[in-house]
Amino acid sequence: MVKLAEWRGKEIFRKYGVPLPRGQVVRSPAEVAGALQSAGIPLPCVIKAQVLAGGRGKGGAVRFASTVAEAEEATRAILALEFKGEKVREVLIEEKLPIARELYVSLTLDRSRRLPLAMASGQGGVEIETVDESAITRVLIDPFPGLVGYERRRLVQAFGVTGPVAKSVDDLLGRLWRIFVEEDAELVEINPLAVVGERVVALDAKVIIEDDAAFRHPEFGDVRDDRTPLEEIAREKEIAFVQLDGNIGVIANGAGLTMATLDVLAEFGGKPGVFLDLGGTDDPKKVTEAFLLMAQAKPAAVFLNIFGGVTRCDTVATGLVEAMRQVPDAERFPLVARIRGNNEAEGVAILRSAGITSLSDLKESVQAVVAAAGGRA
Amino acid sequence: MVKLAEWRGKEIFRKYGVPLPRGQVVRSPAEVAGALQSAGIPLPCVIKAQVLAGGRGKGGAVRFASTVAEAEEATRAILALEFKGEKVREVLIEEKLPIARELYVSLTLDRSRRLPLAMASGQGGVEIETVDESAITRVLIDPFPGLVGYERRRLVQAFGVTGPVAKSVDDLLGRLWRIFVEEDAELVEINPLAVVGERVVALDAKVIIEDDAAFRHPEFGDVRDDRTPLEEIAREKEIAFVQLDGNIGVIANGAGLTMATLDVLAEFGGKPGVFLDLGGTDDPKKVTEAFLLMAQAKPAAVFLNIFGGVTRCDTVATGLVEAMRQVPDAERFPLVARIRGNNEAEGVAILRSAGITSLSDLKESVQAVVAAAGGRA
Amino acid sequence: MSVLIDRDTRVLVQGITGHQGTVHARNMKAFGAQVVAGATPGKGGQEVEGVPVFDSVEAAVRKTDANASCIFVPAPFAKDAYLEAVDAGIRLSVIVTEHIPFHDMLTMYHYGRSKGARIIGPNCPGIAAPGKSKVGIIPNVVFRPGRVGVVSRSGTLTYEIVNGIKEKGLGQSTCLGLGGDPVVGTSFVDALPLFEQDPETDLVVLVGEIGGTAEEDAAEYIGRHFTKPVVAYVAGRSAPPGKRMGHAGAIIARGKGTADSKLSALRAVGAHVAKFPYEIPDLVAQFLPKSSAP
Amino acid sequence: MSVLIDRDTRVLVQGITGHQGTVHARNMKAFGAQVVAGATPGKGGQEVEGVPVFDSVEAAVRKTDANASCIFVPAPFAKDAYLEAVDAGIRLSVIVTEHIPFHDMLTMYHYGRSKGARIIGPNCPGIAAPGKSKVGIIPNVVFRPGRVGVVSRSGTLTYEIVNGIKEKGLGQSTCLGLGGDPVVGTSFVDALPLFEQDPETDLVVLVGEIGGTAEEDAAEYIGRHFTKPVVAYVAGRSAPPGKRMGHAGAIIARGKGTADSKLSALRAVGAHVAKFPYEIPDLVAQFLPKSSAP
Repeated sequence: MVKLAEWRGKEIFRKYGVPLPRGQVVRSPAEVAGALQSAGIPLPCVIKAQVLAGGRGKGGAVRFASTVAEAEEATRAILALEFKGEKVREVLIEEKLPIARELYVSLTLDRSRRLPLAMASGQGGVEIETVDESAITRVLIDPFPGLVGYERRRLVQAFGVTGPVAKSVDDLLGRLWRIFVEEDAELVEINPLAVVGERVVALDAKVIIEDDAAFRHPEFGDVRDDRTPLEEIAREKEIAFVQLDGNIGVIANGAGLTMATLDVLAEFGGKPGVFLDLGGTDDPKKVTEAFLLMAQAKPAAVFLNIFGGVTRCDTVATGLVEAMRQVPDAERFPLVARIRGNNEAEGVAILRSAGITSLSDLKESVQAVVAAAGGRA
Repeated sequence: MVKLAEWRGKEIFRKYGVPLPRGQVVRSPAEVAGALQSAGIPLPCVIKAQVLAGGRGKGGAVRFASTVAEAEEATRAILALEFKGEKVREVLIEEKLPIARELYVSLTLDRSRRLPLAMASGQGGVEIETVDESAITRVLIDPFPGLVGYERRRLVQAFGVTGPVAKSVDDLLGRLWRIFVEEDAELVEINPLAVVGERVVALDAKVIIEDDAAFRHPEFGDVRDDRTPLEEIAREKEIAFVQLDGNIGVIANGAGLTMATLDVLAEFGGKPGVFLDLGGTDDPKKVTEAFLLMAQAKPAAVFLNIFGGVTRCDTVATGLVEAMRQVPDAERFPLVARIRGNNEAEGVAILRSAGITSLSDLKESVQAVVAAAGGRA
Repeated sequence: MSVLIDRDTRVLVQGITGHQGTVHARNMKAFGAQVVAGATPGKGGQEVEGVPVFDSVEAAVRKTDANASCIFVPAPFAKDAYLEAVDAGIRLSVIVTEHIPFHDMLTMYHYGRSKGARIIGPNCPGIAAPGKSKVGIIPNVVFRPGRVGVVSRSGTLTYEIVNGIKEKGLGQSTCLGLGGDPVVGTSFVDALPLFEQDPETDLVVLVGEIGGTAEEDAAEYIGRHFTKPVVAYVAGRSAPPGKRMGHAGAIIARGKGTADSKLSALRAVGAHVAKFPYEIPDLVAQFLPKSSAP
Repeated sequence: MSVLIDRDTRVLVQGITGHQGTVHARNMKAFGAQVVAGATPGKGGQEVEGVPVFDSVEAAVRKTDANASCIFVPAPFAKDAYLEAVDAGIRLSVIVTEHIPFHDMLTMYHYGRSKGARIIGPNCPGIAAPGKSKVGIIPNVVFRPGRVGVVSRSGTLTYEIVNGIKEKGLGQSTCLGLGGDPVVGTSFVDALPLFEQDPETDLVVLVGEIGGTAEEDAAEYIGRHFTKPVVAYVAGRSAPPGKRMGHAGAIIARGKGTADSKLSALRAVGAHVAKFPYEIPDLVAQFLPKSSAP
């Protein structure tokens, strides 16, 4: 997922003509006065931390200011925040608009129906998960011909607006649809969408670009998202790598097998700390690379669970042994392996000759790694 | 049809990133030197009359110039031309490129299949109608999902190009497809499409925007097209009006009936001068307006053929009598009417009381109007 | 059985609150059609000509079981109206509206087709089956029940021809006006099989015009598959190339679409070609199988 | 009859000249599949693993009557490869390629469906019917002909499970790997009716994972229509919300897609739920109807 911060989402909105409050991003209090002037932002204004986590309003990450000095002070305070573990690097300053009503609208994917899904609710400004189902209108959209007029009318009706406001919503929906398709979004959400006079304005912007479509959108290449530094490195190396709360690293091949391994581990009292899916790789270099990455996460112990179907057990074993040779002392971890399938005997022999524990029963192996991690904790 | 002159077609091409020679439009020789400089057009250059008719090369409407003075002289000469009845108002000056090959490509509609049709040929630079069928590749395109990669490959293969030139063609095709769809074109044609070094460049541009989609493209509202001044007025009044070579004006209701009336007229020795289809109108004012327009075409005689189905004969008759009252003496013409169907008796009575000949047999009426026109010729 | 519609057809009028929609809803009812609903966004709850109006096609279909629609919605909104009808389950739509961009029509046609829906039109007079039903705007007075099928690209010219058949003492099974646009939902080759299969049709009058190759395609179909006599007429013999003659589709473009090409193709497969429209009733009388009821 | 493929299936490998394409063309042949053609633009005329390569799918189909394709083309070009296959008349495609943008997949799915074509995948191991044919990459060695159907969203986990069934002395009818993406061409509810109708399948192993509602949808279908015993497993019980667990589709989003929800839905309709993957072979042995051949 390429989750865009509000200001970047709004840059896209601007490109597609979605109505926005006047605003500008700043990265230090010194930029505030200039930003207010150059973007023509009247006072009072709103100052918002540009973080990916929700709940900014209640969390003190959104402030209001009536003077330039107040705006500078609010910016300074927000830039000093660490909001839900995320450092605030940018602040968005925007005009404070007279809001008549707050609405909700989003476009996302309905996986079961394999269709884009539009959701609209007259109850905006709160998390949509907390809104009663009866207050949400859902419209499934056929990719061909796209979001058509009568479907937009149904969404407009969900808001209970008429006249020029209805026209403004109808126009907005067409623009959101284009964003969803042309920017390869998996989510385009405006919450709240504010009724201001005779039109609607996007007060917030939540846009997630699909990871797999990132190759079509090099302009988002620098988006850091909410990945950890190691996850970021893994992403560049195209390794499926997720950091979790526990202390045991799990390496397996295939997403399903890796998840299943985590489940077994958890069941026997282990605490998974890293999910690392080797995928279908057969390349010892790739295996080595994955292990070195795992070492950097400093797990208390690592469990390797390989089923050699397409993959060959011996090449995985070779890569593993090479990796263990390269791992710095400080990052060493106890390792339990279970490799089965293709060239299993050769693989097991390679591991054993390098002094690596190799068991064939999953339950036994898991118990061994839990013990190893506990012994070190 | 909104037929765009080459330079306007190329403005669209530029907007969509289709590679073009450097060039600029001028409307007087005095602008030439400035245009060469501001558009960075090197010498020698090409000077082309901006007219809608084809065959400019052979017709002296395209010239070459090696100096600024020659370019000015060529511009002066071309602006003085009347090319196939069309006054030259604009001249396009372009760089002269080193052309390796000339290709042909177009997008249009296949009416029978109800699908967009791409045509490509390695034999560009001549009228496509003169190219042997075996040298033309045709690809029908499904509007959903649009012109896809393997179809573009088939078109590229038609040109027999490879490597970077093939890539350049592939890229171009995607852009032409977007133009065809987004600009509501009924024709997008490049002839010749020139191979210049490792890329292709559109030397000419023929773009026709569909009339019925003009409401989505106000930017082409000022395009005069190749309509006569009266046809232009008719278009504004939304009357189907076509000027022909003969001297008898035909007014009927419905395109099919009007055409059929023309056919009968021609068969009995008449020469149709105006095709005027009243359409389904019931409004005497509209009828009056149509007749006044007809009068301006100064026909030798006019034949009115109405079948009142949805339309009422009496309202048409009323409109006609009012029109005849308003027509200036200088524009008066002998009139033969045949009105049948809905309220026929009332209509005929109105006409007769105004002294207008009204017959019910088509053949007889046609013979009467041919005689009337001949008597005056 | 007539072609496409019959006594059970339940007609929804899209755009019923406009002038044209209202007038023709009334005419359809007068012809005997079951006009069960109208639809105009924002006008739900009204009644027009005794017909209930709904805000959406979905509501109209849900409440009235409408199974065919007649569209009078202005061109810029016609695409949307049609897609709404298809999504609501309507599988037959007559689109009277003129000037729909053909790019819109491509979307409408292919989307509808993927759902098994059929369009008659656009820019067409629609369908009339005398004594049974009518979806469209063909004048009621020209008809008389009988055994002659009529399929045409024209409007008024068709009315006159149908009227001529009536004046000859004959009648029509179904009259189908396909519309004058370059892209139509149902062309001659789509319509002819319906007449071939219709036991109430003994002869078909085909009225073509210049532009495109619909008549040539029809001729090919007739030569291969059509067993009933065909009387054909093509308007536009005297039309010059490159000019649109009233209909968006009536244009000879780049040498294609001439009347001569169409007429010779039709003659070659045994169609009885009328030189003038007023000859059609005589040809019909001459070639209508003698077993046909009057 | 196995599910979707049989001895007569004529396989085209799209992207056969790449490493993966070549390796798996060989493996499919070794499994007994009729691999009749390969396609790679610009590589027509070559041979790979004794299989003729064509420049276009159209040429491959014309020359070899291929009727199924296996796609190894890289993600940015996979959409095009699939559309080419559909337009050439292929009605079954296994898409192995990972990382296809779901917007592309929406186009592929709906376009294919409008032409009556089916996708297995993307990001999937494909289909194997031991003793008959294979389209995809599931390792040959894990199989043994038998009467257990397997349908799964996973790859390697499925191989291990299938292998476990073999080690238990049982065999498989058809194994169907649906793929780990959020949008798949064939989901559990699409696949289950095929197993229900397959006379060679006596029990189905369903292997799900977190993300989406495919397992819940499957449970609803099973409760209403499925008559054979089901052994089910769902991976990802311990996965945290909001994280993609290796598969693009394996994510708990906004409270939806948890393993608990899936497991309880499956349990409620009588599926025999395995807590760990290694329990599956035992459950299969326990619930496989006794009449089943070994």
